[in-house]
Amino acid sequence: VESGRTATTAPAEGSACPWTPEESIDTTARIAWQPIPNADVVVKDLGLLEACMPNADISWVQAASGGDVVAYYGAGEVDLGLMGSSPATIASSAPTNADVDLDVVWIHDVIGDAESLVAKDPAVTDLEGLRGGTIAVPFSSTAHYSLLQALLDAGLDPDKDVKVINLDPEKMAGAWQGDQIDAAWVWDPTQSQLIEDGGTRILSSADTAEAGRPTFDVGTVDAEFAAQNTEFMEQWAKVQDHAVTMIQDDPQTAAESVAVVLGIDPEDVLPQFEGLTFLDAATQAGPDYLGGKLAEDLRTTASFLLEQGGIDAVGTAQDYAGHVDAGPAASVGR
Amino acid sequence: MSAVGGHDRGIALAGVSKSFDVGGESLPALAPTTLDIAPGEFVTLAGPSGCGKTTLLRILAGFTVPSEGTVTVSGEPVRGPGHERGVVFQQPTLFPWMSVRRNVEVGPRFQGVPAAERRARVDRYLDMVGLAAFGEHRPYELSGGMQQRCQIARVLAGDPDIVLMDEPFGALDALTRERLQGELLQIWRETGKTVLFITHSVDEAVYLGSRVLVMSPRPGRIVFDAPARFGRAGERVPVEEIRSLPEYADLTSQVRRAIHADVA
Amino acid sequence: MSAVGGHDRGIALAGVSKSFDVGGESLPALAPTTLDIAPGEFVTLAGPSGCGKTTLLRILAGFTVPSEGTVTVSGEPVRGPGHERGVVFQQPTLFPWMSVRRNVEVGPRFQGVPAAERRARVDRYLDMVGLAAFGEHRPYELSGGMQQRCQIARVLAGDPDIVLMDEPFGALDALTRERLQGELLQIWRETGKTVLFITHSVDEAVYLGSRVLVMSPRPGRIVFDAPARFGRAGERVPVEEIRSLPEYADLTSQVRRAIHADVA
Amino acid sequence: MSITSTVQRAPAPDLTAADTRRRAARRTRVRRLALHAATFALLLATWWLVTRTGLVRPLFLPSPGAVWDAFVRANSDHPVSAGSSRVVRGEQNYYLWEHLLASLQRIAAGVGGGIAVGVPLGLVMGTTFLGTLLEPYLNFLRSLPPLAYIGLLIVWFGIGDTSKVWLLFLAAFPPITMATMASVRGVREDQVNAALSLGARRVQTVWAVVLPSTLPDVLTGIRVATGFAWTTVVAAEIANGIPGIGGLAYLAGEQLRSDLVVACIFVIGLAAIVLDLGLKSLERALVPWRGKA
Amino acid sequence: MSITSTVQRAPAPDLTAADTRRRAARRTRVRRLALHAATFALLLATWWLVTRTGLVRPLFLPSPGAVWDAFVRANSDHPVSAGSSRVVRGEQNYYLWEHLLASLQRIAAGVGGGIAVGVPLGLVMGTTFLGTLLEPYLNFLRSLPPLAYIGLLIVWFGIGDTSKVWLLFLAAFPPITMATMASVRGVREDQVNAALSLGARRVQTVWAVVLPSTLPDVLTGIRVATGFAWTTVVAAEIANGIPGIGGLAYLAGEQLRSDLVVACIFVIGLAAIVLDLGLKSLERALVPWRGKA
Ligand SMILES: Nc1ncnc2c1ncn2[C@@H]1O[C@H](COP(=O)(O)OP(=O)(O)OP(=O)(O)O)[C@@H](O)[C@H]1O
Ligand SMILES: Nc1ncnc2c1ncn2[C@@H]1O[C@H](COP(=O)(O)OP(=O)(O)OP(=O)(O)O)[C@@H](O)[C@H]1O
Ligand SMILES: [Mg+2]
Ligand SMILES: [Mg+2]
Repeated sequence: VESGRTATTAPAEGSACPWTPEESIDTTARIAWQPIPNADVVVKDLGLLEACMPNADISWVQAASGGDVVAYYGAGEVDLGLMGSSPATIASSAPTNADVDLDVVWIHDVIGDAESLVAKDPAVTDLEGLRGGTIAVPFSSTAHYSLLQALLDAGLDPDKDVKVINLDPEKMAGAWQGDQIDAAWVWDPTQSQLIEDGGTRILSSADTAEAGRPTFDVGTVDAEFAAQNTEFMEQWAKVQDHAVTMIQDDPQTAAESVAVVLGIDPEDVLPQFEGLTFLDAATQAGPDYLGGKLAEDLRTTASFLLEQGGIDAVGTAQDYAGHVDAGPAASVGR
Repeated sequence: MSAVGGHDRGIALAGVSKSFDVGGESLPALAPTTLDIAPGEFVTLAGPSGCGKTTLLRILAGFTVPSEGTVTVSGEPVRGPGHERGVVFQQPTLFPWMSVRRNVEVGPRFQGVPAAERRARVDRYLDMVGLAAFGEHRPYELSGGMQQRCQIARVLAGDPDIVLMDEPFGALDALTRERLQGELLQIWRETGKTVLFITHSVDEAVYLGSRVLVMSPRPGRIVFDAPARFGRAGERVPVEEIRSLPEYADLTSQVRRAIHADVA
Repeated sequence: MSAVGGHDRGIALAGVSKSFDVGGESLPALAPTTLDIAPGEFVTLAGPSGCGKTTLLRILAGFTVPSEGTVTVSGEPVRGPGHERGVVFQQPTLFPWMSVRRNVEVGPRFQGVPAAERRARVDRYLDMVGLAAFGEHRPYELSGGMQQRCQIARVLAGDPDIVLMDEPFGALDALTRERLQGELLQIWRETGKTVLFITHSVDEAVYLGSRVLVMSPRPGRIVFDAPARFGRAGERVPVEEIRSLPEYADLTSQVRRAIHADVA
Repeated sequence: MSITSTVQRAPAPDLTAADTRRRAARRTRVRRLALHAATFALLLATWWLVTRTGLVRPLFLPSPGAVWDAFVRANSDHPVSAGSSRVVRGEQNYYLWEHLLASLQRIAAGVGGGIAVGVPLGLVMGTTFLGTLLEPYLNFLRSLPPLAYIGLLIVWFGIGDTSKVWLLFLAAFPPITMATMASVRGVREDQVNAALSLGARRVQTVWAVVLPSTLPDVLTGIRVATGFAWTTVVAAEIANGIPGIGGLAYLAGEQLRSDLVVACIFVIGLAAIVLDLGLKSLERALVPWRGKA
Repeated sequence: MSITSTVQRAPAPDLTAADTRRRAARRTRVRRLALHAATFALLLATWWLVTRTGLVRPLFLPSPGAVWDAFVRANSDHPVSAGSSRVVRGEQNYYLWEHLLASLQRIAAGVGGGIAVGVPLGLVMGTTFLGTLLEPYLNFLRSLPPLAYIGLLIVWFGIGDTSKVWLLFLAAFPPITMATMASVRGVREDQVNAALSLGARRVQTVWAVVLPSTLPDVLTGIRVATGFAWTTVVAAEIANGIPGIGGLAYLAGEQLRSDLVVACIFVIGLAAIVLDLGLKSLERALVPWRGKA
């Protein structure tokens, strides 16, 4: 059995390029993707990149975490990739920035209610109520970052006042049922599962974002690749933008694509869209995101990660600005 | 169970035969054999190499199931090995993970003999086979003949009613052999054990046996079956005198002729 | 290499001794022994069980390194086993993963003998030991005596210059034994191989050997060393006649006395 | 060796004429099959009952029916959801059997390499001084968690099949080497001596004596290694492992689709059973002397 | 058995008086140590060179110096980052050796359970009809990826040590069972026959014959199983695995801290080597007859 089969049995609606395909681009691009319900998997499912750049050689590499994607970059195995803002920060800071040179060129989504803190005891309504309890979270994820931020903001010491343990989402339901954990900061489908099992959402990444600690899923590209393939990057951003618009305008169809890739029911995808904020290219390119503030957010994240032992030093503001490139997003409107 | 003749206390083979499957073919090793051995008999068995002697012995021991026929010991059908039938294997089968002493002790231990008696028995039989100084050796540190002697001690220490011996003295020098022949005869005379003794030495067969059997070449049949009385007499009469008896020479040449008969 | 006497073509043991380590103690098995065997000699070796015969043979074979002394064969020091020294083990060491035929064929195969000759040799020796019908059997499907015969065929098929045999006929009936004795003598006479032959049968030692050795009990020393000529004469004179020669009886009783000497 | 059958085993082949024997053999086979079927049915019933009575939630142990549905779905073209016009092939664009086949190919390559390297290496290590020298490194290697070094493999061999096969190879070859090495130490010295006396060169004794007499243990080592390769297949296929039954199981687990996870587990387990049966019958055919000499 | 030493091995113990022998033994030991040291130094130098010349990026293979620093750091109280006033203990609030100890305890419990269950089960399966009946299920079990069933273990046994020990147990017991079962088939029938003729009951033959003669293979099985347990320790400790060297390695990997990952790998590997040396010397002491009979 050969790998990399992309053609689906029945071509989905909308899998044709919405504009005149760019035949001149013959880039070879290897794209790392993760099973997250956003426009990236819609692009992958509909084969839009392939359709819009028929002469480009595009392959999709599935990764299990943002850390994996960084490692793939380091190994020279991928050119573009999706990762959370935490791995993106690590990749932009010492010592990892010596091994990889990435630019953040896209914000696939701003994490809102998609990642949230679900408490088991209905009486618990805020973090204070979890004092002395056990909170599960997948370490080194955006959720981990959000949880620790929220704890600090609430004046709780993550090492003393609560017990924060590392647990993969798919193991949380079991620990939950066995009363082993009091709360979990997690994404879907586990989040919905826990809420269905009687949990209550007491905080979400939307709240931490409001408190100035936003988390994202970002699109990254190898800096050298981006420099050499500007046309490809522009086309890529255009396609991403198209998919974002599709989620906003025709969520039903987009959900079907996501469902196909994730192997779940389209009905379950729609609520997951709700928890994420999707930004069109123009918004992304603006000063609130790629155009300015994102670099600051990365730096904020970095100072936090320094305390957690993920990085060696926090770079200067320019360092992080140098790892953000609004160019492709800005080009979409033109 | 009711006594059918005297058979119910001895060994009875009825129409016992054995064929082996080799590469799909069935090769007869033992022709249908009927044989009764009364309790207390010392049966010696001779015959050409490969004629089925060991096969017969293994059937009695319960190691091999006959292709046909039934075997009973003391009226009970033989279903497998049992402690009332001790076996001296043709090729020494000692346990390399035990010392010589422990090897000899293993039978009494299985049977739950108290420690003191166990020790006494082991000492006695180790001494008898001349291995008293080798108790702490491992079997693979013994010479071939010593391994054979150790095996004999092991079986005798287990005190079985029936002793099945497959060329037990084959690897021994004449002197050791004669001494052990004497010891074995004395044990037999004192305890009344039933013995089946396979040997290639016609002289040994005639000298030891109270009954001498000869088997034909493969598939083995019993072609000669005669009583003898030299072993029992040996208690009072010196060995040399027995060997010079005319009956002795007579039986010896009869046995020799029986062995050679089918070959020639 | 220059000839030092005749030794450089035969076997020479100089001050060879062997002690085994058992439980930290060093037990002597072979006392310092000096022995020269000329090419073409048929040396028979007898001695009480456990006296060190096998140890001596294994040293010659290169399986065991002597504790002291040197062993040379054809002037070369012995450093390990070699195809010029074939060994018939005391306990049959056949390869269970090969058929009997393949077992016999394995020596010529190792030595790169062409297929046709290999086949001829195998047929000849299987026939000689009476196993022609058992070529497709596995070794564990043979009786004890048959395994021993297979081993003899295997060694002879390898055509070694020196044949080291450890009680090769021990598990054979008298008739088979006599036949194989004759065959072995004939091969020896025809090829002039050097033979070392361990046996517990004084008669066999005297009948076969061109030189008869006797060892003392452990630690073994050679206590008797005499020439004999009955094996060579056997070519023309019938066996019965040889056995009735007065010299034969004389040597036999000398050997017997030598074996018994240290014991009594 | 079987204690209870030391004696009972014999009659079947020897007792009577060929056809009686064959009939008896068929009878045992039928009886054994029946026993297997009964055990299996019992387990299935227990499973069904446990899920039916709600003792374990479907999230953790889905019902047999649900697993069967997932299995069928994964092997067919089906609409992405009831009523949807979008038809997809199996799961992740491959049928389940294609996922299985992809993993089987990797396992075959990994275990094959493990045999090709492990057996000679075990022989060399068991017979020469290289054993003492290399053994610590072998032990080091065989204790390393695949999750810890898969990154390095990806650097060296890319994220394609090569790095996965390497991972499976690194899982498979140490047990084979170990088994061979340990077994070489159990080869009877006199059998090697016999071969040498018959004119074998050292290398020939390996072919003629060491290999055949270590064969049973080596085969057991290969069976253990194959099992081990199966357990590693998910770890190997976490990263970019589609098609691949392990990769599929991982993705399904991430989405809490326990019915599909259990279906994958079953397929993995059944494939492993079949593979192992094959290896076992190979062993029986190749090593008839086991327990006899 | 060692081909080259069939003959050469003997002289050391037999050649001369006790002290010459002892001196010779010491000489071989010294020479062997030197060889080991040389090999190790060579590997270290290669590693250093490879990282120094930038052949492999530090992300995947950090330099020996960096690894040593991470090791020291993980074993001491140190500020959370250069210049910070916040001092933390080791990594994740435990020293590295505490992580190791925690994992060792779990492995001891898992492998101990594996021996306690695997050996008797292997004996029963090797000697009775239960073998044919249960073997498919054993094969099923031993092919299952831990990642696939750890969720169920958590449901049943929680996220504490119990579920981790169970996982390690499930990794360790199948190879032990397999090795025992395969070895039982190789027990010489006549040795069982001999024991039975001496009055042993079936159970006694197990103690007197089957166990001792399978001992070498069982020990090899235990060694293989311990190696498996080590490779599984990361998978076992992914969920709530602190303290635990596998859990630490996983977290460090997620944070892309390859120096700490490699330090953990080294500690795991060294611990495994030491453990295996112990098991091997146990084997040598318990099975002196290997290769002789
Ligand atoms: N396991 C077996 N499989 C096949 N054939 C066998 C088996 N055991 C014995 N035989 C055959 O049965 C015949 C008789 O063998 P048995 O061992 O009884 O002979 P024996 O009289 O004891 O000979 P020996 O004096 O040489 O020991 C032989 O031809 C042998 O080949
Ligand atoms: N591997 C060994 N370890 C310790 N002692 C041994 C070893 N091999 C032989 N011996 C001892 O050496 C002595 C001589 O043994 P050897 O096998 O040479 O005797 P043998 O003359 O061949 O006897 P037999 O006629 O019984 O075969 C014996 O006492 C034996 O216990
Ligand atoms: Mg026999
Ligand atoms: Mg001997």
